[in-house]
Amino acid sequence: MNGNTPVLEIKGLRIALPKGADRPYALDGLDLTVNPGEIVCLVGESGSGKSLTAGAIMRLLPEPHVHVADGAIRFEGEDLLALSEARMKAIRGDRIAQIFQEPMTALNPQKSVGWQLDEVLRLHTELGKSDRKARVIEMLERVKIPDPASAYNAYPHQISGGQRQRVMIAMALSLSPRLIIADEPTTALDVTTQLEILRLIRELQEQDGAGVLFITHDFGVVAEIADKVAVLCKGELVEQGPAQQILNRPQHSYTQALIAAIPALTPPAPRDFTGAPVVLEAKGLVKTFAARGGMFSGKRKAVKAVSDLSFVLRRGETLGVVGESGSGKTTVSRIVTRLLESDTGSVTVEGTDLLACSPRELRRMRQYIQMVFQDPMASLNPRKRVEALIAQGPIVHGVDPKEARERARKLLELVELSPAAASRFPHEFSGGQRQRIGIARALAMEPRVIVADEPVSALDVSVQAQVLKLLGDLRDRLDLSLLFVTHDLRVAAQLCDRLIVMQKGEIVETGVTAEIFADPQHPYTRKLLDSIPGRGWTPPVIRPDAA
Amino acid sequence: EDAPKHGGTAIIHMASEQRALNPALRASTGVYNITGKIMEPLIDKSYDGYEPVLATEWSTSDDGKHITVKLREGVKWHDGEPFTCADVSFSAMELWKKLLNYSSTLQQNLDSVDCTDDFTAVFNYSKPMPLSLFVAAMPDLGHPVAKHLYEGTDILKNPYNTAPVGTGPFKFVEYERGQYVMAERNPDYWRGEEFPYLDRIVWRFIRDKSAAAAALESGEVHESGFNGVSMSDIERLSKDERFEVGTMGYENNVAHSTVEFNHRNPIMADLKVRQAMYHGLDIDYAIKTIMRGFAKPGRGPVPSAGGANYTDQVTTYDYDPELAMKMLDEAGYPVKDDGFRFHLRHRPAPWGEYTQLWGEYYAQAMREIGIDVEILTNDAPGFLNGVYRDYDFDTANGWHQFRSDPAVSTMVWLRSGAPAGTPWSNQFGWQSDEMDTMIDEAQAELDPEKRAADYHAIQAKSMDEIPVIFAIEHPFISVTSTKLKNHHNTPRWNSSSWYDLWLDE
Amino acid sequence: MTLLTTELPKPEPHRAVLLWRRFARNRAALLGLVIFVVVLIMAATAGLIEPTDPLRRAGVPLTKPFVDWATPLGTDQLGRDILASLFYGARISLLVGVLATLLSIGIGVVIGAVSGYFGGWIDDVLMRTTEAFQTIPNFVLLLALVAILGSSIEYITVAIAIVSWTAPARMVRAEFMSLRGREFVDAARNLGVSNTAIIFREILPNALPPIVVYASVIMALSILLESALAFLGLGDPNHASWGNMIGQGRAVLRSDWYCAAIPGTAIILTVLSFSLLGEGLNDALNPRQKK
Amino acid sequence: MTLHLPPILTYALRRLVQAVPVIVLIMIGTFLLLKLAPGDTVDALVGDMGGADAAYIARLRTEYGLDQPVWVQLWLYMVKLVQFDFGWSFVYEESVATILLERLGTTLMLMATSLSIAFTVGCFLGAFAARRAYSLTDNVISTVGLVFYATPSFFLSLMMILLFSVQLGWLPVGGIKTVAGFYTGWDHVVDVARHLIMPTAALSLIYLSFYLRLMRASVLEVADLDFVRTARAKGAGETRLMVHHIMRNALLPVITLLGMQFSTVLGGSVVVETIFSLPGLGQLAYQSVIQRDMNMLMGIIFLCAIIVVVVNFLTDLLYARLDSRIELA
Ligand SMILES: Nc1ncnc2c1ncn2[C@@H]1O[C@H](COP(=O)(O)OP(=O)(O)OP(=O)(O)O)[C@@H](O)[C@H]1O
Ligand SMILES: Nc1ncnc2c1ncn2[C@@H]1O[C@H](COP(=O)(O)OP(=O)(O)OP(=O)(O)O)[C@@H](O)[C@H]1O
Ligand SMILES: [Mg+2]
Ligand SMILES: [Mg+2]
Repeated sequence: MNGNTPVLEIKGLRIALPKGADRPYALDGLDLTVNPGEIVCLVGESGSGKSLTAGAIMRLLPEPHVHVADGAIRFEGEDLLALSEARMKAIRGDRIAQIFQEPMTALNPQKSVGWQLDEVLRLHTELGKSDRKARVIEMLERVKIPDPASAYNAYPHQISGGQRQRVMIAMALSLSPRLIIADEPTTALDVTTQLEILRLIRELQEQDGAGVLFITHDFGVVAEIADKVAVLCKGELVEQGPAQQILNRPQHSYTQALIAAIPALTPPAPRDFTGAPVVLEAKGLVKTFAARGGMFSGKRKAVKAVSDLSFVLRRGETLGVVGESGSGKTTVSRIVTRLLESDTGSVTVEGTDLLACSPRELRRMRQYIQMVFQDPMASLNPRKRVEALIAQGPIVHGVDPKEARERARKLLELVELSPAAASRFPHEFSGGQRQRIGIARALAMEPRVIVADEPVSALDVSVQAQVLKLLGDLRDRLDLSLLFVTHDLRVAAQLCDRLIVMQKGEIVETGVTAEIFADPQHPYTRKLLDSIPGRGWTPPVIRPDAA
Repeated sequence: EDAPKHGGTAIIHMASEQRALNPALRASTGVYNITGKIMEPLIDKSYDGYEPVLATEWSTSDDGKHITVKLREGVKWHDGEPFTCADVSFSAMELWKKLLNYSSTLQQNLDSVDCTDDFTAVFNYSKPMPLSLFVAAMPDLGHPVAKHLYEGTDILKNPYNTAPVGTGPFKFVEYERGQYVMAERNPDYWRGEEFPYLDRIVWRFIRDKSAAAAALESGEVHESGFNGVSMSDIERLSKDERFEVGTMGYENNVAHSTVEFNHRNPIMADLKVRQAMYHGLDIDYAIKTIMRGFAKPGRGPVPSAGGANYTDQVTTYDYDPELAMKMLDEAGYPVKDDGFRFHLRHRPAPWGEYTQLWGEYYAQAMREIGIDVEILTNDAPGFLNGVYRDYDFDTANGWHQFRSDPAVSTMVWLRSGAPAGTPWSNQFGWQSDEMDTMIDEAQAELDPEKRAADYHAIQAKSMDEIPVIFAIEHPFISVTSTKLKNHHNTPRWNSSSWYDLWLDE
Repeated sequence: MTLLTTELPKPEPHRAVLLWRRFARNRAALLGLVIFVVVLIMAATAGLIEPTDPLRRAGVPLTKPFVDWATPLGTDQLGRDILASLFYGARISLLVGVLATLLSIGIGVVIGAVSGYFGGWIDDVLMRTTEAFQTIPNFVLLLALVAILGSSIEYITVAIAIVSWTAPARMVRAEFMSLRGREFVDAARNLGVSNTAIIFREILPNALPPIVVYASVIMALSILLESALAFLGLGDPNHASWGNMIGQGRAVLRSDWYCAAIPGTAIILTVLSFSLLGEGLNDALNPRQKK
Repeated sequence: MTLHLPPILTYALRRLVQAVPVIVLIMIGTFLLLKLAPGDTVDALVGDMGGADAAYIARLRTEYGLDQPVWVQLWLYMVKLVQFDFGWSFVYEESVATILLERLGTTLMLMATSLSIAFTVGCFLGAFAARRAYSLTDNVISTVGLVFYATPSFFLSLMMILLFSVQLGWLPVGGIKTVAGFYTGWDHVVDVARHLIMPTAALSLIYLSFYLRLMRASVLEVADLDFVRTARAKGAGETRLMVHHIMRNALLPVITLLGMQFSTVLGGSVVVETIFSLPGLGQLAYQSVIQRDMNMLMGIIFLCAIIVVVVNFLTDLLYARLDSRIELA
């Protein structure tokens, strides 16, 4: 193979969207080159056209609604757009392979891991059955799956998320493709797993010398893995260049703004709350879920989601709860707001034990402790207008409906939304705007405590930054206390005064954020901190006038 | 006509399934239709009069309290045991008197049956029993069972009730419930080697009338009796030369289509209203459309097939809606603001297509003369309860079969005193001591001529006072494949033994 | 270019407009709508252009269609005008369909909602009851109910509702089980909204689309059930219903086929229209199956 | 104490225990329901016979125990039922169990064949239509399916009889076998099959569209899932996608409904059995209702409940076989 021909060369690619879409072209004039042995990161916010680019290369766009309108895609010099479908089928999976974002859904739940890996070989090679099996096992070994022989027979649901993503990678790499397209392959994974997977991709790619088109929205990941970066904004390529250059000296204002929005890993200066009154005190919370067994087994293995958890939250303070997926963070937040009944323990707010309240008392108490949810779309009733959503709480608590609606409009202003938003439905907003509606709804109750469960994890970085800033501002202005649940340590670092680090339902470490970041005590905390993608890279401070 | 051929299987359509196959336990045409070929009565009816079957002679004592019946000798049950007087005596006392519907009333005064010898039975009554009534009842209510199979058993649960053993020309073979009953030739039949002609008879249960018509047309069944297919198909098939369609053979099974009044309702108790309603019914139209012409207007409780007991010298009510409305006005029921004189709740009997149509026609006709009729549809138990037990109706319609003698059939419509819940009885709240006396006298009258005169009087009175409207009398209709020969040659042919039926195939 | 997206995206067209667009994409559904509208018009105009009483004798019995212009579609066995019956029948069929559907959906929604929302023993009890109802063959249960209540059109409607509520109940329960875990429900609970309000104001409106689609199924089934009852002679003869017309027309099927065929076609078309409408609604209300 | 049964047995046991209250509920409900209806079996019998006198009627009622209070009747019935005694049918003059056994075969045969045909053909056509979603083919398939669904079953059955029996003379009008045909062995099988063709076809055609629509929707949904995209990216062709990836996943929700359908089809077969004179449970149930044949109806409902439990259990097993996410261990 000629080392000089790029594996992938995209020229003036333009992808048309159906009529009535928000813009005529999902992608407008993309130029991109991926050379052998090179990892090119395609970065951009949600909806910028990253996935469609991948689809266009694989020729798997949902045609005819979305189709390539113009441009050329050359794979090792061959024009992919001109190939017959049969030819294309032969190339897919063999010479171009793709890794998808969601390892849970990207594998067929009804077929064993081995079968699905085997399928690639069956489709593209003439190998016999036993040869194929040997190859599959070998691949599973390469992606470092423990006990490949038993993984061969396992079904996707029987292995962990990280392992599933390894299987996807094994599948993509089993025929040593020249081009690997990875569409957000680590977004759905825990930080610790993410790092392992990123390393694995890098390692395998170096061995085979393939070109990688790596799609991500996370500059941390870019810093971790990219050789070259291309930045997309609403379908337009705004900037392209070597990773170091883009990361540290972004030229385009959009890139600059994106990078500026990334939370720095330096926690705020510690504030002192020792004198402040305690607004919420949790004591001895325990929650055990009777996990459902298999259909016929009848076995019920209990999962201890939270065991003996206690903490206090003081007026004006932000307490972060961090930990890996499944460590019990959400469970804590739901117990504290009594959306979930805890097994034992107490949560004292305003001198009353929330967990011991009668349903009637509880409804009264709810005004003191409010929540902001993770998914801004899912947490807003799609059938209700914004005004009604915000005014609902106060109305339930006896405020005159007219007045409540009046107040709702004021709150919209407070969260920086135009009052025109009041009469719209949630789906008519962008993600960040929806989350602000969610915040307004919580604020409408004039609570003492706001519990926020991953309030920004579903948002783009730039939007994330705005929402975090808004939350911080409101906290300070209204003297609120915040219980802030997140898996993202960058986010935690930006907002939290103190942290609780959770692992498997238990607190492994707690303390002032800055101290934990500077000197983590528990090995688990250390591992978490080490796994933050791009931790070695400090986003450059971009002067405001550059924007 | 050709000489009869031996052999072949006749397949007969049955529209409903009676399940019990013992005519000594259940008096019903559905039962006779099958078991008539397997079990025989003492006496049957032919177009020439009463015909000896298992009985050869009958006579009565002067006081009418002892009836002597000579039995046929040399008759064998299908299991080979001889038929004797013991069987008759046992059947009469244990089944006919105790267990057989209708017969229990008839035989309520039967004290004992003595066997003077193996082939002479003497029926002893405590009150006079007219011989003509006894004889007229025998074809339907005079089937003996084999004593040796029933004695000492729980008669109602005896397995032979659904696997009958008789003396008839055909022996029971099998009963596939919901499908068919099969019987085969009895080689030892008492009428001699010659009979019967057929090898086999199969009764097929086909509930759906359209499917039954289709089965006739496709040659899957040979005969459908008792209006087993819809009137329109009957009319259609009557023009098809593969079939013979007619009312022959049902002279003993004539039915009346009735309109019944609940006399507890003061409006219905008003004779003038009833007369007006009679005038409002276009009987000829109904005969033409609903019955397709296979019927006659009714003339009271005895149908024209009732022989000497019948008369047409009675009051009749012509179709005259103007007159009807005038009479209703006079009776004090003028048309009110809602456009009606009064409202009636009507229960049509769920006995199939034509009682339903009748009900609807009745409602339609009443509306023409300003009476609003709401039809309440129910299934059979619901209907019987609503009419005969709860009296929850204003009018009803249905039909009632005439069983060769008025005393054992239609008189119950006029005689008062039946306990609540007795279907097909005078449960309409109409009570006339005079009528009761007339009925009782007619029943006990031993002289046939006087008896006939009594019934003529009853008929006339019922047409004057109209306790119920015997609107139409209609025999049943059969559709028969022309391949069947010697069919419908007795007045109760479907219930008879068919020993002379043959198949030309 | 600013990253601060405070300005609102341009408002979307009204929901109804969107629904209509999605609905209209399905040509079969449009056909369904057209038939449905025709039936509606027939039901609405019954009695206007036709004689007032469809049960009245209007002409010579069994007049064939297109022979006598007083009775354009002919007459049945009792001389009743088939066209008039057809129009009135549309009214009865729709009435039975709509009322039975509303009733059964009503029962189904309450039971399914309570069961799905509360779960636990309430769910157990209600679901066992639902299963019990489902285990009895629905048509047999219908017959038993009609045997008890009698065959008046009101009771038939109620009986049809009683045998039809289980499927919507299960569906509503499934919807509620998935919706009750959604964050907006937590949000409402967190605001102190009462259970009743959560069930009926928060969750139910979101669970409605599949219910609406299913309503078309029940509607279709109701009409078929009514006609099957009439076939067995258990219809209400006080009203001209299509079922009754077929039930009686069947007796003259071989000689005067139009008596059954005309109402039969009406039933087929109407039921078809409901089903097609349902498909269209499904496409419109369930944007996941887009295109 | 813990019992160590094979998991499938434990599961079966658990299902059985769950089914008991449902069945008890059904039995009591049915009993009381039928008691609410006007008239009893004696009325029905007398109606069938064409009348009887008062003494006869009263004697029958005593004989059948119908003169006792409802609760006593119910109690006596339940006591017998616990001993698996279904009682005596006064209408059929036969023990209920005997009659049920006679009818069960026909019904199971009819249901099993119609449901399997409706299921397989429906699923196949549904998948086929989904692959061409919104095309003319799809519209035609779906609409034709719906037309059959929209046709009242009696209408469809009668039309079939007219066409195939009367006009063409190809198939027998009704019944389960040629009476007095005395076929044995293979001929008997052929004969029965010929009799079942039309009723089976009628039932299948009606229920076909149900599966067709479900499968179509299910395939459309599955075809949108990520793993199908993965398979495409592997280079799998459309046929392979359909056979190996979409079908099995799309079948799952359809299968769950299979168990549920049984009692619906049994209800639907009332009419079809009546028209084709098939001695099945559907017709028997209808007759039992209008005859107020309490013991018989209770027996049928009990049997039906058992069948539904068993069928549901089997579909669960099938589901578990097909869905690898459900573990038998
Ligand atoms: N099948 C489709 N039909 C219509 N529009 C589509 C379709 N797929 C994508 N789009 C539109 O095309 C644009 C780009 O989509 P794409 O999926 O490429 O975004 P992305 O950059 O991958 O975003 P994300 O980070 O959220 O995955 C979006 O505006 C999207 O709404
Ligand atoms: N309703 C439930 N039933 C059974 N187990 C549950 C339930 N909810 C949570 N769990 C289990 O409890 C544990 C903690 O879950 P939790 O949702 O609190 O984790 P988390 O830290 O919020 O994770 P993530 O970052 O993925 O949101 C997990 O093992 C989870 O599987
Ligand atoms: Mg994407
Ligand atoms: Mg969580």
